[in-house]
Amino acid sequence: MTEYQVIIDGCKNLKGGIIEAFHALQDKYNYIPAEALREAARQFGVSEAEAYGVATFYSYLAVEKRGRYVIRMCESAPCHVAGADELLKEIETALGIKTGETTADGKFTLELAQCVGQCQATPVITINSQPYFNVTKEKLKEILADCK
Amino acid sequence: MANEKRVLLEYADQIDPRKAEDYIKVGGYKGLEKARSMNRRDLIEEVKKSGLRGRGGAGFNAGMKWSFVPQYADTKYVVCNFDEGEPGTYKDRIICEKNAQALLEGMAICATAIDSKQGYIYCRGEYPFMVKLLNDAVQSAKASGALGDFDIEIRMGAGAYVCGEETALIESIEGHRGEPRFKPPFPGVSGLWSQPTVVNNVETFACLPYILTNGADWFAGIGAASYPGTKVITLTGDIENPTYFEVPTDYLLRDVIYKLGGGIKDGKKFKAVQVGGTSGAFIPEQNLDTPIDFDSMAAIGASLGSGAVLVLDESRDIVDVVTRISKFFEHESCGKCNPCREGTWRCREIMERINAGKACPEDIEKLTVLSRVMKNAALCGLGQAAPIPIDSTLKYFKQEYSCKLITL
Amino acid sequence: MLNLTINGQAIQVPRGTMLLDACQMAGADVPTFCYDPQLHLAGSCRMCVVEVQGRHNLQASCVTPCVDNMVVDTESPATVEARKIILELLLARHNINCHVCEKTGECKLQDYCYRYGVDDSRFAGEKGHFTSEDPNPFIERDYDKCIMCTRCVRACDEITGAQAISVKDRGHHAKISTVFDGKLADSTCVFCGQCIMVCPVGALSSKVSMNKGRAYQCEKVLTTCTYCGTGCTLELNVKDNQVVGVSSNRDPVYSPVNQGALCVKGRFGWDFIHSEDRLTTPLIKENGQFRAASWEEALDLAASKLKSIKTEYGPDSIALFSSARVTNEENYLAQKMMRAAIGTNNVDHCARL
Amino acid sequence: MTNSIDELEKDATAIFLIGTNTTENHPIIGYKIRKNVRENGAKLIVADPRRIELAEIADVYMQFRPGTDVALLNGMMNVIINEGLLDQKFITERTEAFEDMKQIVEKYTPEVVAAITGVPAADIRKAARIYAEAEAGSICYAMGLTQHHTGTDNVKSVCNLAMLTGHLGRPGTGVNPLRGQNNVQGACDMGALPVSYPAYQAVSADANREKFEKAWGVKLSPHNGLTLTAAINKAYQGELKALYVLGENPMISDPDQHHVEEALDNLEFLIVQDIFLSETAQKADLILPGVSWAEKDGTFSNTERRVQRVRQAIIPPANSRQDWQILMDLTNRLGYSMDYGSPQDIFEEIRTVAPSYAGISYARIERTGLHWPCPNEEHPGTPILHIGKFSRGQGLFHPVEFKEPFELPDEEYPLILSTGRSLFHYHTGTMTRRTQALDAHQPTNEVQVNHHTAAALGIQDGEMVRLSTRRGSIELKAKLTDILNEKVVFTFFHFSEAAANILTHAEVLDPVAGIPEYKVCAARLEKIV
Repeated sequence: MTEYQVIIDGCKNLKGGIIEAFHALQDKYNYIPAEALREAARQFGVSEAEAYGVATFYSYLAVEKRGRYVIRMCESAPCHVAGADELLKEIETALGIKTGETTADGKFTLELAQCVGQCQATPVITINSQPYFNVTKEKLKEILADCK
Repeated sequence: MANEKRVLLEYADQIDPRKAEDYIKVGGYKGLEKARSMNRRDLIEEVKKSGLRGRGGAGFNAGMKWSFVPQYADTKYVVCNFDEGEPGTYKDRIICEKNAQALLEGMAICATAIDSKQGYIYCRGEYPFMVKLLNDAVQSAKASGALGDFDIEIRMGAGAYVCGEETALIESIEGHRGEPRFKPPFPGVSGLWSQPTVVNNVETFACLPYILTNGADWFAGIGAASYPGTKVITLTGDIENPTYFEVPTDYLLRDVIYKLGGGIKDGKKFKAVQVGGTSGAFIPEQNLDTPIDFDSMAAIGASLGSGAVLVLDESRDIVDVVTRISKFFEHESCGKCNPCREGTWRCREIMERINAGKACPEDIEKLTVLSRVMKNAALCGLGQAAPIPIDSTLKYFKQEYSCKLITL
Repeated sequence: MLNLTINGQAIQVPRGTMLLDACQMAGADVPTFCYDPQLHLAGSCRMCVVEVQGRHNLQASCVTPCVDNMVVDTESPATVEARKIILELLLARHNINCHVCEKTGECKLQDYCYRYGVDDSRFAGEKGHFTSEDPNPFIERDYDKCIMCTRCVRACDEITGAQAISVKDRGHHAKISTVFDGKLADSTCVFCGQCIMVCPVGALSSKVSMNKGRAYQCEKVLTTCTYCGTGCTLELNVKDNQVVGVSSNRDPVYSPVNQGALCVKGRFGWDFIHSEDRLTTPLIKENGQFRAASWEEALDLAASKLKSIKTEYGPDSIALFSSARVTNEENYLAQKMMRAAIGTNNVDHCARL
Repeated sequence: MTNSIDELEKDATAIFLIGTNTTENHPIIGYKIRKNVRENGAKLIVADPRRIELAEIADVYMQFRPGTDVALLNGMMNVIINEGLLDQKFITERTEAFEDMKQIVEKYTPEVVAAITGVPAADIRKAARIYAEAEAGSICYAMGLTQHHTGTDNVKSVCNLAMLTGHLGRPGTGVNPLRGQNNVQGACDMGALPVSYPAYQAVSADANREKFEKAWGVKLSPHNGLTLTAAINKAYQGELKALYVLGENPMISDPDQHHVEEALDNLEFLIVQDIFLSETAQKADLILPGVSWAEKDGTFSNTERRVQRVRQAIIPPANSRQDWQILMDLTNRLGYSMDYGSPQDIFEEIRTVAPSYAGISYARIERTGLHWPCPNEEHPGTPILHIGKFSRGQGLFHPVEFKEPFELPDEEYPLILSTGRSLFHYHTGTMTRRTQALDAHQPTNEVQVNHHTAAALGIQDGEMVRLSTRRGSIELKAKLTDILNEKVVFTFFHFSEAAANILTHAEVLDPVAGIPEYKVCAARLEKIV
């Protein structure tokens, strides 16, 4: 079995668990590779078209290759009033990419997120689902520097 | 904190939410024990009598919801909605972080009432660490024997606000696109895998152990009579204490902001408060002396909803905030029904136009009619609620819109 | 039985009846996009909303079960407003090129805009640009005309079972798509065209019929498919004595075998009729070359040859291969000719091949 | 079919497909079966050397060696008898000769059959149980079952299986041949057969002959005629002098093309009535241009015996003539008088001589076709045959022993070649090859070959290869696949430029039906260097 087959196999006993399989694949690859998506469709008995429909429905799932670090900037109202727009510009400048893009070295992908439920300490960004609180321009530099 | 009434969060940070034994030490799983000693009808009656209403958007009586589940079905499911996606809301996370076992006990009480053997917790994808915590908690509860033969599986969402809608959530657990189903049939009759299913959120379930332990009358006596109990609220925005509190439901909104919240940040003046998350109405100063309970809020055209409280100070541009909110709904519309899919898109376009100073008075009319049709005709609560922030600000803060319009 | 009042008219319906059906029984023409009697309900287009007394919101009648004593208005001001706004919203994203659209005349979007007097959209703004070049020879896909009713997705799944398409993305980015939004030919599509059959607008149409004639210009002739033995009913669309397309008759009374469903050959395999290769006159071979002949000459030749061979070698020296492709009547005549006129039972056809 | 198509969607709780690639060759029936499986949970058993589309959703898929149908079916019956899954009541009340069959089947244990067919014994058991235990079990088959020198045996075995389990005469049951061409059922019904008059009235029975002599006012031959394949052989031998081919294309459809060509060349006179200059028409001495189905009125009888209307939609081109008129005009010239004003007139006569059609009229099938037998105007038609009793009275078990296919692979020709149809083409391609969209989608023939077999031969996907048998060779594209096992290759017979029937043999036909063994011949595949 290939690596992704093993990953999918690990979720096979979860009834309807294709989304769990997608999560597991993303934990490994940061996105869902095409062949893995097809395999997951087979394993869960749904059509490939449907599996693709599912994968593209959820904003946390990606069917295109992303960077090793997926940075998501929360843009919901509480973060918005805490200066999310300005912070987003900072991140774009720091990485030299626009939202939705991946850095040339394949290290960072920048995305927007809706509320991540950490509104006690806005603005919030997440990197590979790990939240960072009260992010300021200064903090941002440290955070990015920590991404090896 | 003064004025709080902590029920769900009484032992916050004193017990390990993962550990059933910690919870048992402070009286946990007594409610379940009692529930199991009762016959099902009495149990449901007891929950009805407590007056517990869903701590989500609809505020439906929990016991009543359970009573719709047909007895004859072989398989029934208990599903916990832990997809709190309303921006500014994190109270279910707090309840789990502080008292996860109460959630499990609550689910088990529901399972006892409807005779279910399988539960699911649908945890939002933004909380992968909560999935770990809950898995540990379930394992511990199973090991302690407290849950008996009731199993709980944790499923993770993947970034779709609409999955907070119970039928979309069910679709998602089934591995589908999280598109809401039309109702009827309601999940109580045909839910997960077409079996009768009770869906409640974390906070609702977490109330149950205390209702059973202390009695329905005790619970019914807390807070507002028509919506008894406590409510965990989360404060965000221009507020001195941006944190969470548990308060009785007859607590005044003004007190939430000025007593618990410590007032407006940096000594500025109040402008508006949005309660219940992003789909909630904006409330002006004149309505602040309203208790936060479901019906009182409804009476001023607002909703308690998730209990999120977003405070805006005098310097805030309401139109800008609402424009941002309209972008949220455009992003989160599932796209299934026409009014919501197209409506949220056009709402955002018009709001952006207004916010950019490029709109004319007719655009306000367009927003008004669009809002009305979305509310009237959208398939699910998302599309129906999406225009509320626009509607409410057009009502109370029209001036802010008007001054951005091009007038000839 | 349940008692309802629909547009002031009292009506009784059996328990379990959906409101849309009740409205139709009461003579109310309720518009629909996503509803299809052969497919699972979606309840998503919201065109069929009606006002039900005592209910908070408008009710999508296709998915609302009738309840005793319902009082319903199918054209109340709120209902009409909702429908008009939905139409305006759909127009706002639609590629409005009705003048060249295949579906003009049988497009529900056109029909309802006409009915409700929606001539323009107040919500015109950004449009999607979905048009995907799909090089298959059968199905034209123009998703800039799609109204997302998902009937094609359901027909592909529920009627054909090919499951080639689904919805990708969400919100107004949502689009009908194959896996990875690729070409139909690279998917599980079998080109049955059931998606065209159910599409209420111009998003899906037949490439084979393109620019050959619009629905209202065509006479539809009900007949039975010429291909396999299933015996599907289809309608030949005829314009100026040319077959220009095939459509489905979905009424099980007329289409008892297939209820309108067809396969790729039935739906798209008709233009051989007008092939330049058609034989148009009798041909007689002389010195290894065919030459045109009159019917008189041809039939006389056939008769004289057969008669002389019969005389010389006996009737059993002649055989006929009749055909599994011609009609019963023709088969009957063919075998009767051999048996009664030639005097042999040497009649067979390719049943075994 | 003993039963109707709709029952496969609605009533059957288990469906056994053998030798039918239903979604490709009878798509609408295939779709209905798939819907029944997916939505109602009907069980599905697929037996086919190719892992066809429906095999993907089957409860059991049996990839058996081509030509071992009888062994496989006997094996299933062996399980059913040994495990007591038979329908004793049905056998006692409605059949005879059960003991004879039981005795033969006894030695076909799943293990013995596994060795013959290559299907694991467990799968044979599972399939047998599913079918036998079903509330309503339906068997469907097509040419995959019949195109063997043991075709008749294969069909008898299928009937044995259905009778053994009592899966006959009820909704959702039956023995259901899926007929390949639009009116193959009708052609048979109408007596386009060498052994019977319309409605299967045997020519060899005096009473029948007398009936038709009276009806037609002429003396008739008492001898059975030649089957199509026999006629070709007779022509080859010079005994058949004239042949009239009406809308058929034996050059492409008949086995061993070179043999057919020589046979046709041998004829003194060949008449072809067609709409195209087919490969056969090119051989003709006289071509009579008929009309297409869009240009004629009449009726077709589909595979479920439903008689339906065909309607003229357009006026035919130039100097072509209605096929029925050509036949009538010629018959009159032959000295036998015919006088019909329309196809409906002919149908009215059919009703008088074919009892199963007696109750059917154009008026009655104006909207919905009727299933024959329909003996009178009040009769609602018969979607399900054999309710209560068989037409012959008691159902007769025909014990059948397995016989190997005629031509087995050897060192020189190590592969088994099967031929069949594509979804996108029809029969000899005269129509579909002239349909732009269909031909654009699939313009060339291909040979389907297992990946491993191809790899061993150094063949890449899409590469041109040479496929040969003892009769000849064709060159075509290789299509690598995993739906076939390593020993079997498959090709289509629609393409005259790479005609499969150059390869097939006509040496041994089914002794009863005269059907050729298209599904098995020994073949060799080579890379073209």
